[in-house]
Amino acid sequence: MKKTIAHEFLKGFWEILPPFRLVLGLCPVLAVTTAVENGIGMGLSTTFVLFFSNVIISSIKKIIPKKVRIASYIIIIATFVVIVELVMKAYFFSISKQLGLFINLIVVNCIILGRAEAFASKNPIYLSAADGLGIGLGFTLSLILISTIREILGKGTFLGMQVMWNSYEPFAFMVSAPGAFVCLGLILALINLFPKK
Amino acid sequence: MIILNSFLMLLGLGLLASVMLAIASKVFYVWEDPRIEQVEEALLGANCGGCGYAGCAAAAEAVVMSKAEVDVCSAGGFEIALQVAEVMGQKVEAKEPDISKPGCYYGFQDADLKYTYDGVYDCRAAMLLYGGSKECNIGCLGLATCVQACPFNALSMGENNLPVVNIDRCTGCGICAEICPKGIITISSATRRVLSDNKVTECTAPCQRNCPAEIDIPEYIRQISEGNYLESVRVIKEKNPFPLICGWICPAPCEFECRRNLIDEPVGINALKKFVTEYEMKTNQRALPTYLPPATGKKIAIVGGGVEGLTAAYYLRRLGHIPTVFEATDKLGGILRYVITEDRLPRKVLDWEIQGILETGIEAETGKVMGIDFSLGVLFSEEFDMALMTTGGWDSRQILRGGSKVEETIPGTYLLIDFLIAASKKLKVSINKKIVILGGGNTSSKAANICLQKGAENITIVFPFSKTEAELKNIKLFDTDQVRYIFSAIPMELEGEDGHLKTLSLIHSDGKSEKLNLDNLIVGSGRYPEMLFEKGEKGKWKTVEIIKVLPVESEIGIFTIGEAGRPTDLTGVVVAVRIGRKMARAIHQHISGEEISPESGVLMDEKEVQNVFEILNVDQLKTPRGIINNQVTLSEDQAKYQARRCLNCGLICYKKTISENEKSEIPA
Amino acid sequence: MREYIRMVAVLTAIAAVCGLLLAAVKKGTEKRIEEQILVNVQGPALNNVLASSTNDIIQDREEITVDQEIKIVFLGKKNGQIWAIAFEMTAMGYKGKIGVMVGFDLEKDRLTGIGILTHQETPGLGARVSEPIFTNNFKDRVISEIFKVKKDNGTIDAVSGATISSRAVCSAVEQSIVLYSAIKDQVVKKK
Amino acid sequence: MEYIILAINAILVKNILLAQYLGNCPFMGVSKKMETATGMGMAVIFVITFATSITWFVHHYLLVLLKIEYLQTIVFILVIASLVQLIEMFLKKIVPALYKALGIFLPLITTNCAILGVAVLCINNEFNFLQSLFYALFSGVGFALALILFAGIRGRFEIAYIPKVLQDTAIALVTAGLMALAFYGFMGIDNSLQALMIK
Repeated sequence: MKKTIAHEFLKGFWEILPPFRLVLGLCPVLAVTTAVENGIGMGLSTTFVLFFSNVIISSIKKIIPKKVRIASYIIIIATFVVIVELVMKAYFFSISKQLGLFINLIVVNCIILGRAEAFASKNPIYLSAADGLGIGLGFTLSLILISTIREILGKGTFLGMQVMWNSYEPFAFMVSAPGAFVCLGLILALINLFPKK
Repeated sequence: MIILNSFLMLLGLGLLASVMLAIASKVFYVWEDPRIEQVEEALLGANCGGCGYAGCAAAAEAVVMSKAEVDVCSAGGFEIALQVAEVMGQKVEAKEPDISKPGCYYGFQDADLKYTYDGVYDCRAAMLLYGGSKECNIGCLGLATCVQACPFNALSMGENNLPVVNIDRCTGCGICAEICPKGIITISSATRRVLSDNKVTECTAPCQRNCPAEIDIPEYIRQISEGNYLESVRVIKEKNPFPLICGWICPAPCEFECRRNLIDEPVGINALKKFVTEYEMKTNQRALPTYLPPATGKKIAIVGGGVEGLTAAYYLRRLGHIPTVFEATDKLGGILRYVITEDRLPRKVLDWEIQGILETGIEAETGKVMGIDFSLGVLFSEEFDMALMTTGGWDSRQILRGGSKVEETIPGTYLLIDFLIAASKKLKVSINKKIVILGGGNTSSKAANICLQKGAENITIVFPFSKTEAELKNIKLFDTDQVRYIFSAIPMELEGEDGHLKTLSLIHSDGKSEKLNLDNLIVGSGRYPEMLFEKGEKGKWKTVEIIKVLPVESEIGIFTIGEAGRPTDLTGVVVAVRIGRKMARAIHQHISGEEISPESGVLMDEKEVQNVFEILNVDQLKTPRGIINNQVTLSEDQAKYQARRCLNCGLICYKKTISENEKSEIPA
Repeated sequence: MREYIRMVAVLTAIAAVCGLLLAAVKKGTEKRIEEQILVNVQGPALNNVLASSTNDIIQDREEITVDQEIKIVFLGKKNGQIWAIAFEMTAMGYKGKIGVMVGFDLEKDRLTGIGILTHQETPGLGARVSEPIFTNNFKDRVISEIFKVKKDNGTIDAVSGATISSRAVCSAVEQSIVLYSAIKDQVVKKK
Repeated sequence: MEYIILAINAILVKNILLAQYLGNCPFMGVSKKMETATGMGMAVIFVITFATSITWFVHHYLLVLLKIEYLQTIVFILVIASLVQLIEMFLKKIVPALYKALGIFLPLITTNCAILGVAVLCINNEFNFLQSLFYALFSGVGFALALILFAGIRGRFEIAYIPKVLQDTAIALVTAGLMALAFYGFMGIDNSLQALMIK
């Protein structure tokens, strides 16, 4: 099959939509989706790192010796994570505080290293960029989906605004750790109802 | 400042990490055989674990390390083995295919149930509830766990709620056998069946349980009813190479236990065997095994050309070894030839059967008496790897060729009875200095006396019982320095060199062992048990202990008669067949470097027939059995009628409905 | 050997380039991050304790050296006149440091109030020291009072079930009163 | 006493898998079989303790002194990655038996966020060296405990009837949720221990 930019970009939205199709990068999905705002922040940060690390790795893939491949990828990814961390702190302080540790942990999000190893190290720059962007945005969408459900049910709000009726008793389970697992599991089941293609 | 620090920090760290890794990859370098990766690529990659290794990578490593054969991947079969062999630069020969064989014949619609199961649809779950819904504790639960587990889609559920194997797809990987909570799926091939005994997890019919040779009786009857006569003979020959002879003279203990006894009269099981093997003889087409394994190149001498020796030779050949039979008389056949009369067993039947056995590739040397014409030392110098003695004893020798000579079948060893008779007849018996007498009660004292007179200096008498027991038995004990007694000890091993006996190892009841040097051994029994010798270095040889199926105290040691809890007495040819096959297995195990041991879960007591005391829903036939005796051969119609009468029993289940056309009258 | 040198060289080069890049980004965002922290962490508490000020409290901060340590002091102004100051003081709570912002009225020598900045106390127990019901204890108190919980013969109502956390806050306040006395003159001079 | 509370906290109350959302990829990935779960659990205990003690020193004696704490993430992950690779090579050469048992899990551990997470948490919580060491150890134990328990539960899926859409990861996540709920109960221990300390 011929690889096209459109295909590489779009596959991240359904075919291998993380974290549902690719069961990777679960930690941030579970941890930060208590509010939509955090979900968007996390998703876009990950997209940023994924995009740039894919581009850089794809462009220098030829000069990296095989043995220090993973170490090099990690340094490159970590660099972009630190940049995100600094920029978040400077311009989106409250979100950065909410996400806390999980900004640092983008560096060990298996999706990013996985794409670097599985895709960027083998494909030309333009495809890697499309792949990174597609998967990153797919990830962001998933995060928004989960966080919307969790925020509305768990807090009765959406992006901080009250959306449920006033007497709605927030279903606090949804914003707790067990709720995160159950919610993700049920959404996954829902997505499984529809075949991949 | 901060720029410099950051720069230096990461520079330093990058440098440190890479230098460290570079050094470490040098220091901790482990050479890996590149073939491991290649072999792994050749393997299926299903990581099924059917080979017994933890996944394909481990199996590949084992192959490269020469710990496993190139055909390690049972699931991949011959083609994968070829690819692996190519990587390893080895040749591979075709292997007999293993096929999964579910061991239950009655689905739950036909079986007696304890309760109706309506839980989780998985055998393993059903198993948790009182071992499943069937009365029969080894019945298939029919919930298709094996079907789901099969990685090759070779299993499906049949109409009668039993798994059905697609033979073309089955690779014999053994996953179904492992996952079945009842453990009733076996991996089966003709060779495996030759080597196996009836097991507690097998659905065995009462007749099969009572057959000393453990023939799969329901299967051969089924083949007859379908008209596959040669296939039927093949089934029988997996356990008995003398089916026609048995058809003539077997006492047929199977028929005593036939469940038809509870309705009318037993099925003519033996008559059917006679019919089908006579068909083989009349049409002169041998039912040869469908597969012969590659030759192992191991030569085995079998001393004694009777039923037992010939049976052992047949199965050794069947397992790929090279047996040679030595017979003292001019013709093979032993008791069958010299004791049983022509009208009970026509000689042409005997010759036909023996001929068939020899045709599989067995050499026979007749007219050679062990201990006179040749000895163990000679055999082992002629590059035999092992020797099996199936000579019987004094009685058979008396019958076959008179007792005018004293034979040292084993160098320096006499049977007590031979020794005493020889002494009374003043025949020549040579005795050296150091003598050991095994058992024999008061007659051993007699023998010791004779030895002393003949100039023996040092006599040891070994009894398996204690001194108090000896006193209770009124055994008169010597009181001289020349005679020493050892009580409560059992002989475990004989060693010799060339034509001489050297040592006898004993085991005491407290578990300690002792080695006696000796020149002569006098055995206090009338017959030799089956004994197995193997070649050592520089002309040395020793016995190999045969592990008994029932290891009770009195049945360990080398001089214990009977391999499997039944002595090789003269009760029936079928018993000798049984022992012969088991001896072949013991030799095969020993040659393959395995421990000689029975399989686990072997059915111990054949008589313990299932508690089925009445047969329901089966009508009596008007003339059930007809006239059956050893002289009569059934016609084809009569045979099919008899075969139809078989209830196809399992452990508990049996055919409960007989269709109308099966209720026919006995054909003329 | 060449392979190893290449390995080391590439990895080191990548690391060094990344180091430079990060240092540059850090340089560029440093100032803003510092301010963001002040606005977001100290800001709310400051606005509370120096409530009636009219100036930008975070911009009007001074570094004052006491016993060779630099202390950031926030100045509250009314009509251009400094009327109160506030600074952060920490004390060990149950699980970690509790950061307390303490405000002082320069004219009356009274506490204007306190606000809890950072803490890691147990939610529902120790964490309740940051609620107004506890912090209001300190509002408009004369600094010569003894700030101790009632268990220790003081006047402060401890949060029930969180005596350690309450004590920590009290001790932070006591410490800051000492510091206040020491730096008051410096601050007054400066204006 | 302090360490007992730390242990209870790290293993039960704030279990890194079930309450802190760390290390969930291997939690889903290797919990299908008991043996792999045990292997991974042991490997994590080993690496997490080792890595945390090293990163603690790196932080306090390099980053703080050079005032470049902001590089924490990149420095830590580099240290952890090299450490894991070093351990892997070391085991392969020196203790092949251990390598056989744990080796295949080591490459996975680099991207196990529990390792980096705990290393960073120890710095953020301003633990001293001993506290860090024990916290890391207990967190590893908590990880192994949850993973092995979960593998035990997951083993039962094989014979349970699970609707097609829920099969595999979906039901595993829901089950993990129920397990997390059970671990929530330990919150009470923490509170009562705290009350005990105050008295």
